[in-house]
Amino acid sequence: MLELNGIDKSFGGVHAVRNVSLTLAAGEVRGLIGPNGAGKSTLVNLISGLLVPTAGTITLEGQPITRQSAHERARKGIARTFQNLRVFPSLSVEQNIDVARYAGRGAPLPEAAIDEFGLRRKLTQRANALSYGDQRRLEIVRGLALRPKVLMLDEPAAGMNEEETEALGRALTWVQREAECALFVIDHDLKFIMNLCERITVLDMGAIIAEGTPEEVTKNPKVVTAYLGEDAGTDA
Amino acid sequence: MLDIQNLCVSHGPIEAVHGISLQVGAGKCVVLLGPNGAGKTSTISAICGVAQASGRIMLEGADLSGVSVEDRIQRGIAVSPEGRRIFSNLSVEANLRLGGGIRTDRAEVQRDIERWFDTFPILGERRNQPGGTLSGGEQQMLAIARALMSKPKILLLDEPSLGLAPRIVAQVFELIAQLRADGMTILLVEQNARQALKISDYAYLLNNGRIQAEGTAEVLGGSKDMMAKLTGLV
Amino acid sequence: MTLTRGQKRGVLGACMLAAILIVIGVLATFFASKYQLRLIYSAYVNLIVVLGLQVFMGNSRLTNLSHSAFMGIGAYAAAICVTPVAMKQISLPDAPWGLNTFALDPVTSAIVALLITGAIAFLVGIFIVRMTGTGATIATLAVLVIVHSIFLYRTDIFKGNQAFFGIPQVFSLTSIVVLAVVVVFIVRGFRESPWGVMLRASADDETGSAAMGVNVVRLRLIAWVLSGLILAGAGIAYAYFLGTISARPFYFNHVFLTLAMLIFGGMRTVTGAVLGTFAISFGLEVVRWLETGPVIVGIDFPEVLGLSGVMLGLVIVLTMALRPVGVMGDREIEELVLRDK
Amino acid sequence: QDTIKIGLGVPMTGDYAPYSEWQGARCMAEMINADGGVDGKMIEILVQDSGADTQTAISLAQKFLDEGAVMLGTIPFSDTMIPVAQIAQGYGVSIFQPQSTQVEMHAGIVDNFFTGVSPDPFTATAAANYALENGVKNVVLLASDEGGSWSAKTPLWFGEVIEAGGGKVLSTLNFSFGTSDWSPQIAEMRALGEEVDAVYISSIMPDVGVLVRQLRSAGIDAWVVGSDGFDDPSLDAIGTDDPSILDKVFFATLAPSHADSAVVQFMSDCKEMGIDVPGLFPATGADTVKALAWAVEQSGSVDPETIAQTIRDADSIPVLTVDSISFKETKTYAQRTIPVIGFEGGKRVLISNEIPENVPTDW
Amino acid sequence: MEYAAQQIINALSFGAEYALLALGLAIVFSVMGLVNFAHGEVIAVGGYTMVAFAALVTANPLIIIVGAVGAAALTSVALERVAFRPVRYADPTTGLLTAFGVSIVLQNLFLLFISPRPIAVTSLYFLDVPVTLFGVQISSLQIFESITTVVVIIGLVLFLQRTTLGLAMRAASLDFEMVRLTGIRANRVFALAFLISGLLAGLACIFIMARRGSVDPHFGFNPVLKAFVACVVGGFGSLPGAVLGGFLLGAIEVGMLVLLPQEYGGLKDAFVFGIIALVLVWRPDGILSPVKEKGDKL
Ligand SMILES: Nc1ncnc2c1ncn2[C@@H]1O[C@H](COP(=O)(O)OP(=O)(O)OP(=O)(O)O)[C@@H](O)[C@H]1O
Ligand SMILES: Nc1ncnc2c1ncn2[C@@H]1O[C@H](COP(=O)(O)OP(=O)(O)OP(=O)(O)O)[C@@H](O)[C@H]1O
Ligand SMILES: [Mg+2]
Ligand SMILES: [Mg+2]
Repeated sequence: MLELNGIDKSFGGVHAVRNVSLTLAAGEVRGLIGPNGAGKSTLVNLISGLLVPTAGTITLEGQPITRQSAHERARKGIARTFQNLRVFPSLSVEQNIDVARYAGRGAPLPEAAIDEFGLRRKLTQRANALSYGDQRRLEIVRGLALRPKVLMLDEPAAGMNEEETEALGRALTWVQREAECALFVIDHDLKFIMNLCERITVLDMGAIIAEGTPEEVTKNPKVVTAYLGEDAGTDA
Repeated sequence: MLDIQNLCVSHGPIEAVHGISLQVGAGKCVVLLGPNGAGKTSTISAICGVAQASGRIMLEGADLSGVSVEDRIQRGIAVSPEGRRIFSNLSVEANLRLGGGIRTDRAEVQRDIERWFDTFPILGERRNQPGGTLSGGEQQMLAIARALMSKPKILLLDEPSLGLAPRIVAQVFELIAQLRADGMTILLVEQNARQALKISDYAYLLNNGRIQAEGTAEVLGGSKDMMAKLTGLV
Repeated sequence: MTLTRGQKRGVLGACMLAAILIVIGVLATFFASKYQLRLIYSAYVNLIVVLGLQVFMGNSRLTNLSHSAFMGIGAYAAAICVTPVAMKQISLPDAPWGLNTFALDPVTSAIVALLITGAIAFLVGIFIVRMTGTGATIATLAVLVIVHSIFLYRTDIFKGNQAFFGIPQVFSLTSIVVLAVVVVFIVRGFRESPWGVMLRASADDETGSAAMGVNVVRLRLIAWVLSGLILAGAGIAYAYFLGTISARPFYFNHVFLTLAMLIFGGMRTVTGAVLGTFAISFGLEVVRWLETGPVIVGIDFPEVLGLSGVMLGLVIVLTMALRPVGVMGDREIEELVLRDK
Repeated sequence: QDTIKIGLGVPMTGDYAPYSEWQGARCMAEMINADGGVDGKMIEILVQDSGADTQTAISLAQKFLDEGAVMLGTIPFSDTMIPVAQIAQGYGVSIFQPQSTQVEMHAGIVDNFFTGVSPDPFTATAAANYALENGVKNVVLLASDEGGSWSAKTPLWFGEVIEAGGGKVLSTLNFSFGTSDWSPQIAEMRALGEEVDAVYISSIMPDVGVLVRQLRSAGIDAWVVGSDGFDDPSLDAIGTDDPSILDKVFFATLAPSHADSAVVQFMSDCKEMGIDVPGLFPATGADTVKALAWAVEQSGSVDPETIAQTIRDADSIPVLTVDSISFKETKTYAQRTIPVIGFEGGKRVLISNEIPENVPTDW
Repeated sequence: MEYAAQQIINALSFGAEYALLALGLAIVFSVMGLVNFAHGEVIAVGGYTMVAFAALVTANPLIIIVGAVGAAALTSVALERVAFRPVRYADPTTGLLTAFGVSIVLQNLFLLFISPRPIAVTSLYFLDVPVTLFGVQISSLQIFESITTVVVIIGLVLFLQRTTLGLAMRAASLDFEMVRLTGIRANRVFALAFLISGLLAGLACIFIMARRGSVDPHFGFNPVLKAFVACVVGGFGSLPGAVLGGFLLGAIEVGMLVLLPQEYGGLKDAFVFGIIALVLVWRPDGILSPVKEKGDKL
């Protein structure tokens, strides 16, 4: 459904993404891992249109979207959350969600998701009064209000403890089942990623170094040296 | 070294921490654990003097109440704050220089900067890039290094492993262990309870702004019950 | 179509503000002296200006310094259309394009003026809305200076710093109150409309909103043109009441005065705009009276003429220092009355 | 009615504060009142600050009318004076503006209006006549749209009279108010390739002072000729070190304000009474009061229409700034002598003072 | 030829003055994101100090100059303390409006307590004498001003790049509290920025007074407007940007005066601002700040 073909991105001297090709099937849950600075967030920026690739093409359901602006892509069904939180602080939680509804295809309020992510009681609160975790959850619900075909999550579990991470994992599984959209998840919490994702892509120095099921990937020696470290797995 | 008695911290009308007491002995590494919103960051902010607080905070026997933020830093506190707070318009190198801004030994500062570039090579590669364009993890490394540039007596780390790849997480914990071995006093806030307990001497468990449990890392880490509480897997 | 919670509240809030505006108007009609009536009229004109300013500034949070220019464009356009031919032959003998050979009725003139101002706002807006921060501020400043220069330069059309006179005085306090009420509904309606909500989101976080599908540039342009139209309305109301205009009232002094009104009340809300306008209009009047050294409860105040300028500046400084979001902050009038459950 | 009220809703703050007539009016009123008033009636000056804002000025006018003012002053710009006059008309009251030289108020839009001075074409002509007498042939005009016809048209009228007298306008250059560096314009003048005999500008201090100095620095020894904008004490100051810098400067203005003029005498009298009247423009307010007092005395009436009619019909009305003025032939502006002021050894001297005959008529 | 050289020199000298003014704005902006519209009134304070010194104390121009620069610097620091400290953390719009307010207050105080009319000071005329350089006539003031601007910009750039305090100044604009958390005394950082800005205002005041020879309440408005435009065109917050913007503005102004046909002369300002607007359309953040790709980064 979403296809990346030979995507390249450099910022001045920094070659952040190198020749990445990747296909995401409808409804798939894909993990993206890799060392810090590997280019994961950059890749998400490129897909969501916040950055324009130096080379390569991106297609959504066969249509090229490489040259489209971020808001056009969002309307076509590409939603995302941010590594550094970006809720709209002066709007209420409900209005935060409304923004995506209005801008997208006028979808109704995603009532079920609001309940699933525990935001029902906070709808009238201003977004900047929410705790960090709730802001993260709001970003996800907001993304869902776009009725996306693919939802990209940039480190959704960062700063959450194990219990919260598990709850998040359950909620995301629910999303995948109910919302019928593909998920593209970045995180450094391997346990979380492994439980959630069917397939995992590993990025290092901007290039894909491995792709496969969680088991395949964790056994890949390249991944071990670049990402996990020699004594990996003991904690995860 | 650091002795906190009956500390309350508020954000405007909301009180986040309700009278906690904790001690960090010289050369010790103490970890502060707890779920989101427990009041860990608020405690760190109060120690630095950037949050509205009551109660007593003593550093090396001297009361810090009424002491300005800058003076607290001059007295040997350094912090790697939540959210990293990199100076996004300054280069990586300038961020480090500013971290050592209160030092007067300029040549030594430059040498320390190079030392950090050896420890985190990716930072060295990005040394002239604006801090704001670094990836999340790179910024985290920079924040830790920047805090250490001032050669503090006591280091406050607020979730240093946040957003780091497992390999770097391991490296950061090694670094903390190394610092402790070199005699630095450390107050660590972590979500990654297991690893944090491994390198700490003592731990406090914070919840809803109150201390729920405390003890040596061995005791706390060893107890199955406690572990469950810590990681929230009850 | 069902209204969201915010929109229902918006209707309520707009009704409350409208009621206040009408009550002030009615009270004025019965109790105010002629002199006070004039002051109140000019407060209502400024109110429409401030509301026009709020539509753009409050929702997009870009500082606009060109609003008085658009007010001027509306005023001149209407004036040129509506002034009787005989009068124009005296005042604009050299007008090009046969501008002094026709006259329209006031309503048609107003519509023409709105169309012209809207078109100009649209053309200028295409450039402005792509900028951010201080760049946008300077660009609006440039618009102000350019429009003013043209007013001054084309004396054959605008009479420059001389008076453009002979405009039929067809407006009364009633007309301006009605206009202000309509504008309040438009402005509050915009704020709570999908466009308004999305625009406010983009002001909070441009990148974030773009990733949520918000076309920031288009929304800003809509708000900008709407703002231009409202400002033109204010200009028309100004011209139709005074009968004489010139380039002078549409320049820096007026820009700063109305800006002060908006920020004092709080630019993020419509209530703030209304409150700010009336508070500053009324406050300056009080100061002007105190300047003359009146006797209040037996105390003879000294005469200190010329204080109002200082006071205006102080109000701005103090508002910014004590409450940078203005008196109302993010709260609309109905939120003062209703409580969240 | 026991007092005669004059309402002055005038700019005490803002851009036009320097021109405001209220201090002079107030001082003159006190002088008259100290002498027992007019037919036993006191003159009361109602003053309030209009800033530079037209709407405020209009509502102040309304207020003063309701309080029974028989004469009004307001912001000296036609965009304010016209609506104020229109309102005042309903009360039979007239505006008396003691210093506004712009021409458009005399086009017949309103007739309950007096200005105590002659319009700009008169000052331009008086200056041009003196220039011609001194053999000026080639002139450069500096014009700006910013000050209305005063700064835009006055130079052209000057040029018209010069050309009628056999001279030539070499060039018309533009300027903005607030110019503190005239180098570009001066470079233009030098590039003309012809000797410039005089430069005419209708602008304000300190801009014109800078112009004089920079012209001299650049070695251009032309006459610098101007209008009432030159009439500020800070012009004299540029000759502090070297008075000769002012030798070839002269201007036509509202009224003589050299050392032993009536205006200067008046200012020092006021100072003794504890009222500060800082310059010619503020002093002109005395004319309003004197003209009004005279009309009340003549007609024995305080009815505003009678007062206006008396002023309009008089052959000669005594005022402060000149011996007398008359509106009989001119209706809305005063027929009066136009002083031309020059400098000798850095001191102001009155070099001519007559009513010019050859004034252009295209206004 | 000589005419062209003359006008080019004029453009450069206009530019040098605008650059000097713009630097005073840029230094404060780069520290606290504040567009200090009251900079003009700081310059005016310098001017009035000259008046007071010349009238009451001495005719010695050196003392008058030192007095004026000192007064401007003090005023600037005092304004930071009284008016701008409360809006330190605020967004640029809040700061801009505060500065407008301060500027209105000061102008009206001058008007009320000093005089609405210009007051002359001629003590500095001696700085402004004609000089002929390679057959082109210029004013000594133009030379002094250009040299001052060059020295100032080099000094400032070195200061901001090389010293810790300079780094802290740049960092403070984004995260003031974090600067404090590095132990650097933030109040000092701000006071220093305003002090430098005040000194620059004082220097600008000397040149303006040497040329104009008088001061009035609205003295500062034009210069600060020009400085503001120059800063934005060059790239706000960037010192080299301020200088470049100043020179560009000078060139545009002189160019329009010279090139516009006389009958369009009245539209000079319109053209100047029109060009400025076009520059901004091309480079929304100023010439020296090319549009950067930020992605999701801050
Ligand atoms: N706007 C930018 N300008 C310059 N360099 C950038 C920019 N954005 C990212 N980079 C660089 O590109 C590299 C990839 O950054 P990216 O944010 O994609 O990393 P990441 O894989 O998300 O890392 P992390 O896990 O630490 O968040 C980094 O080294 C970063 O410094
Ligand atoms: N600036 C603020 N304004 C209002 N409330 C705040 C603010 N900062 C924190 N709080 C509240 O104070 C409480 C404690 O917050 P704190 O940030 O100290 O928690 P924490 O333990 O660091 O959590 P986390 O693991 O999410 O970082 C929370 O309920 C939070 O909502
Ligand atoms: Mg990332
Ligand atoms: Mg925290």
